[in-house]
Amino acid sequence: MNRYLPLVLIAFGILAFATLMLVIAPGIQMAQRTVPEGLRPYSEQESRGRKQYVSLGCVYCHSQQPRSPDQAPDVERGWGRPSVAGDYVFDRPHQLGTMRTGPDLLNVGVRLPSESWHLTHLYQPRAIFGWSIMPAYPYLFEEKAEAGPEDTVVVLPEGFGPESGVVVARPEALDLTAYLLALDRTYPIPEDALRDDGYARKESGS
Amino acid sequence: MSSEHQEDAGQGRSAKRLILAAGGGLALVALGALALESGWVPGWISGRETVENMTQSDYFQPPSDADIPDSPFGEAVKRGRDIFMNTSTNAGEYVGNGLACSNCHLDGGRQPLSAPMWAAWTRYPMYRKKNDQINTMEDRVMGCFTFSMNAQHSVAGGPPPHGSDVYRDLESYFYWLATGAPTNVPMDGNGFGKVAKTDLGYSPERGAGVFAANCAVCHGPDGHGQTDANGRIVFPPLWGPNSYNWGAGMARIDTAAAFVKNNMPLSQPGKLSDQDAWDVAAFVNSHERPKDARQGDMTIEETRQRFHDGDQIYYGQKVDGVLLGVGTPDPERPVGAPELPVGPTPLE
Amino acid sequence: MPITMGLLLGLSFVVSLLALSFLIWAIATRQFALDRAHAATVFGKGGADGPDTDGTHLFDTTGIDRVSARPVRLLILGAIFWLVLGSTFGVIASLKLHWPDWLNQAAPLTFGRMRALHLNLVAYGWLSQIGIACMFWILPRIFRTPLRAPQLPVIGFWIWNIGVALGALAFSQGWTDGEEWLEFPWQLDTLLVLAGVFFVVPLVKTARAREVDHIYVTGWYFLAAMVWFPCLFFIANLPGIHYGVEEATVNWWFAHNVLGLWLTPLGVGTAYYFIPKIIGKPIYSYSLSLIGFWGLALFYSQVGIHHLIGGPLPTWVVTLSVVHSVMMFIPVIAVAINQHVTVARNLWALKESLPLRFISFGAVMYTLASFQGSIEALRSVNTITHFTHYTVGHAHLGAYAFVSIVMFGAAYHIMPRMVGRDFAHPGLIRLHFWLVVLGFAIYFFALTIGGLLQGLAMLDATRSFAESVILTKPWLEARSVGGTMMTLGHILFAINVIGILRKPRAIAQSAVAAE
Amino acid sequence: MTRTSKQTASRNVKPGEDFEPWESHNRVPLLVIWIALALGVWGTALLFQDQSSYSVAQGERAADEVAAHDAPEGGAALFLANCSTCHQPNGVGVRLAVPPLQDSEFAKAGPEVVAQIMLRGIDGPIRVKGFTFDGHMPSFAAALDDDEVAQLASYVAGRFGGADATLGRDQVGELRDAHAGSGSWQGGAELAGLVPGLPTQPAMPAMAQAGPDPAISDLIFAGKGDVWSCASCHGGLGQGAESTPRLAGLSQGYIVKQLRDFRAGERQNEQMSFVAKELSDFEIEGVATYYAGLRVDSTARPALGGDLARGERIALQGDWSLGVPACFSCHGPSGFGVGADFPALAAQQPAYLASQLAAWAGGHRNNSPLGLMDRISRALPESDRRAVADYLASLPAVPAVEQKAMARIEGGGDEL
Repeated sequence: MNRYLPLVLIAFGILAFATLMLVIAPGIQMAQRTVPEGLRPYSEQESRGRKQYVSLGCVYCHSQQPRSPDQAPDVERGWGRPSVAGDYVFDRPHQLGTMRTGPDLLNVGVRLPSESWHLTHLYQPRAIFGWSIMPAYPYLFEEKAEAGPEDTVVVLPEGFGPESGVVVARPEALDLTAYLLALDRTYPIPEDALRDDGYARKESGS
Repeated sequence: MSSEHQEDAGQGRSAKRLILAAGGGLALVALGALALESGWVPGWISGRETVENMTQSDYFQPPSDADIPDSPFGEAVKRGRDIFMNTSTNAGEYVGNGLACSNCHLDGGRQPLSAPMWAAWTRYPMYRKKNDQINTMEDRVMGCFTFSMNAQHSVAGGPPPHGSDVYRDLESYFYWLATGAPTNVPMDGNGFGKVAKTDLGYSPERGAGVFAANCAVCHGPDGHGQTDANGRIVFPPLWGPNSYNWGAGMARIDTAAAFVKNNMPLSQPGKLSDQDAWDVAAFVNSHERPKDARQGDMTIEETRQRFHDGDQIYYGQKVDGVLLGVGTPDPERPVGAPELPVGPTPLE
Repeated sequence: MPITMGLLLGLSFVVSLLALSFLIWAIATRQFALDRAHAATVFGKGGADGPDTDGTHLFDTTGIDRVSARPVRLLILGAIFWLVLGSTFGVIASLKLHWPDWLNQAAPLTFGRMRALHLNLVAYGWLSQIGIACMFWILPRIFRTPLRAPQLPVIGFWIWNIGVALGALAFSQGWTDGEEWLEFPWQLDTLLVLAGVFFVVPLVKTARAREVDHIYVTGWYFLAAMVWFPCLFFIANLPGIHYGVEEATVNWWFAHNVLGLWLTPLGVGTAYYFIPKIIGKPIYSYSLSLIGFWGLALFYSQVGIHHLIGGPLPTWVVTLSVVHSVMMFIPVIAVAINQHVTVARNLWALKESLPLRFISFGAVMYTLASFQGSIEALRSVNTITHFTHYTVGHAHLGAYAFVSIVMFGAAYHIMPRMVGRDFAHPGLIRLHFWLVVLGFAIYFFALTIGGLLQGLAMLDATRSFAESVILTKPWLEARSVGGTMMTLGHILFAINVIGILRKPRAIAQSAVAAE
Repeated sequence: MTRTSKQTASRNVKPGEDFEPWESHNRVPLLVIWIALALGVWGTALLFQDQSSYSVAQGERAADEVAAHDAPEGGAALFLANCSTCHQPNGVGVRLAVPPLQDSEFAKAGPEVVAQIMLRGIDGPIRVKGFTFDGHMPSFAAALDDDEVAQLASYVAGRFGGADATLGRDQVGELRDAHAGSGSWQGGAELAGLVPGLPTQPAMPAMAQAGPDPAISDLIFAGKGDVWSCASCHGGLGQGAESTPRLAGLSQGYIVKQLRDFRAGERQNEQMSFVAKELSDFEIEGVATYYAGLRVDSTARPALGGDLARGERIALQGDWSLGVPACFSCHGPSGFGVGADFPALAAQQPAYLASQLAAWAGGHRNNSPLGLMDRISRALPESDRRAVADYLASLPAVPAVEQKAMARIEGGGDEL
């Protein structure tokens, strides 16, 4: 341990090996798998909504990776089948998330297909769930005295709307909602689909 | 190291102890976690599977359906089971009401204290006061058809004749259910059990309340049962023309009370108090139902003296000023008879 | 395919194991053993027989520190600025979790952006910068030669800080790369890379010009980190080539390696220097530190994917990371024995030296954080703790209780020696220590308990999701209390550091080292 | 180690500034090596263990794939799985309720007719072998694929009608296309056009199937004032998805009770409470009537990884060792539902069913009559809850019908 170059080279070599194992090999493996037939790219509006989702940092509270029923009751909560690598090929940047301060959203478009519901919930989550700790997003909406013909009015229960006039959704809110409604990974998966099978129960083989 | 211990033994020792204790603690935690991971100790994933164990292991355990042998005998057992579960279809011409064997003998004749067939099988032939003679199992099942299924009102007009395949198949099923059961020994869980007599006795008036609160949701507010979309009976009628007749054991208040206490509401045995069980049994059995098959030309009073003497039954008594035992009026044509002059019977 | 992958997995683990066995064999057979005279070149005029114990504090006897002082001072100041700012954002984010309608009127104030600001400012603004400061302070000292090209790190400092400031501004306005730990837009990342060049070049030059043959263990950690971090940062930020789950593996390979191969070497290296430095006695075992260092390199580099356990990526990668996470026990135990035994044999020093108190506390937290991390990576445990606040507690145990607190101690030790005068408010140091330790204890236990309860609730299908949210609320409130205490401590820290720089005071020589 | 003695003796003397740390030469503790060794062994073992779960999961995935897309186990097995709960294993039907297949005019008409009945289902009176049945047969179009329909139809026609002809999957595909969207057969009267020489079939009773009130229709499809529309979550035809329940074919009484319970706070669900408290009794009944009368193919598929065989056992026989009676003993054979208190289960969304069972077990839902479901759900372990939800999701959708009382049989069944 007296020489500078060997030390640095071996350190570099080890990292290169780790990169091969953790990044390159799985990357190659995933690239070889079939993309599920039911998966479609995001539309332009949905992509704009996805940018909103990313920039508002939704990922810090919402995961997008339902786990297998062998591990956790995610499917029972309506979060959808366990996701596989192929479900994410159109996702840049990925939004898998590591927190569930809020529920998983990978299939929220199936579970909660109502645009109207999402607009209410984004404007003020506590209008629907009193216990919710999700931030409200009032800046995605604007208050108007009267809704114009093109405007999407947000349905709000007593006490959550402005004292007079209506709340209408800005394009950002509509985009974000469009993205949420597009979150649907309920199509069947190809047989060679990849996911972490470390929880598959051996005894369930019978 | 040794020099250090000598010089500052106290400090060295306490430092060593500290390190060992902390390290040991961490090592234990780590070991526990590794053991858990390797599945050597039950974890929360498998822990989610454990539920309160409600197995009635004190009772005899009949074999499960999967064990029915693949043989001519097994075929008979299966036929018997099908008759037992769906009597009005698989022995339909002998059924004069809306009931099946499994309505009273729950879980396909397996459930203890709902007259399980594995316990009944080993008790026959036996003497029965009901007809004052030695009864074979066939005689006994014939009685069920006659009274509980009200066979008089069926297409055939009576129970299956002696020697019928219906008996063969049913008895094969019972025999198989009793696989491994001791012969000639009264078994725990046989019959419907007993309900202790209560100080208040029983009263149909109180029973009406119990019925409305606990029974009407399934058996209907009028006690006539409920059907599914296709008109198929799901909840059996408890009185009226489609229920068991006055000669059935269930028409007796003590029998019905025991059945109710130990089996009803379905999946919640023991929910009703003894008093409620008596009262609701009285309420159910204070309604008119098909007449006793044995009445023949006798009057109700004669029938009562001959067949119901000493029984806890409303037969021949007046409830609310109405004499019971007259029997429900026969529908215009027997249940299940074809509309057109002749049709093939569903069986065979 | 499964067979190939299984082989690959086995291969990787076997390689790690072989490397470790080789190392142990080499140590056991004294392949690496240095003779004592060889090692003695490290020592100053105290000679091979022991440190100089004449009891005087001659600042900068060799002229080494004078050269590094300027960049180090700038880096420490910059780091403290981002620390105070970053932890304030942290407190705001924490408060927003239980006061969701507070500060809600504009997008930059939303939780998602506050949290990202907090993470990036403390990771890149504070931790990285203070760590680099320690490098610039320690490496010339253990190489016994003045820093080469000392004007470069000053330029690097400005580029780095402008990069951090612009990055923060960018994603508070919604311009982000959108991955945890990698929020800075890649265009701005180039600034950090550029700054990195300005940092690495002088250090490499110094290393090559060193006047001792042997590189002390701190040097291994620092030199390796200088290789690792740029590689990580560069690969992870390459625009346009990562997508979907592959991007997620890159994300967590990076995010965990930032901790394991950047912040950890900085923290461990610093502790390896200051613990024996302050105590005045050698570290326990040379051979153990070899296992500690190479074990870290071998195992820590492959643990990142344990952030995606149960996720949509190949089983074998996950298992690989799980196994390597557990193997981390080995280097951690090695480092723990080396550092804790040294301190435990000299408990008196904890009473004497406040910087050592910080550093030693941090070192213990490294052991705990690594143990917790190894156990948390087990599938059975991870099933509960994944997706919960528990992991946030764990992250703070590593990045805060270990690295940050070691760095506090380092700064407290460096500053007086650098400026040649005592702290203006020595009493505040003690207060700082207790504020951050108690604050952190509240923070950590609140999140750990709350997170476990949350995880158990989420695993139980009979409990609604709402329950898992509601039951964490009191724990989140407690976390805000702890976080606020820590932030207060940081303000005291800032006051002290600014104080010592601004207010010249007569040197009270005997008081300096002990505080 | 004489060096240390010098230091400890002078411990209160501070180390000098020019001291640089160094390392002593203590041996590596043997313990560390042992730990390293043990962890190495453990890691290798774990690799093997995970390898096996990997193959289990791969196997299951492949099996799912086979089950979903390839040929099933043949007509006899399909018959037992899909038909026998109603038509009985021997095809004799249920007297007064389910028409026999054995020697029936329709089975004799050949597999093509059978397939067309299976694809569309029947709603309306039908006379088979001299008996009249008020037929409500679900459509199997969504539950079975072409190949399965072909095999099953050939089997039924062959075994019960003595037909020699068999049907191919392509022919079924054509039939499916031809009949797509045409709804169920309106009783024997409509089928008479398909099967020549059929005995006189009973006439369809006049159906007073007027569309819903415009106000109700608005509510369902556009929402009103402060509430979202029903259709926006439950789907235009009430199919539901994931944890949003299927409403089509639930009995009117059941929907009314649930909406009232939401309104009164006796059933908890923030979103439905929010909606229900805006609804008048008239609206509740209108909505319920609309959904009760809908006949929609199933969109539910087993999705929870439940053991279908176990689920079938619980649904058909119960597990009395847990004190759990068969689902069908109360919810009706085939899960068609009974009355207002026992909703239809067939084709319900599995995530919804499992979440409700879990809610009962956890005490979050408690509006079940007599607490029946509370007790049963608590007795079922988590895997059973998933198994039974998955099994029920595999069943064909409930035919939409108004419930009939027992009175029919009482009256001698003269309308049968």
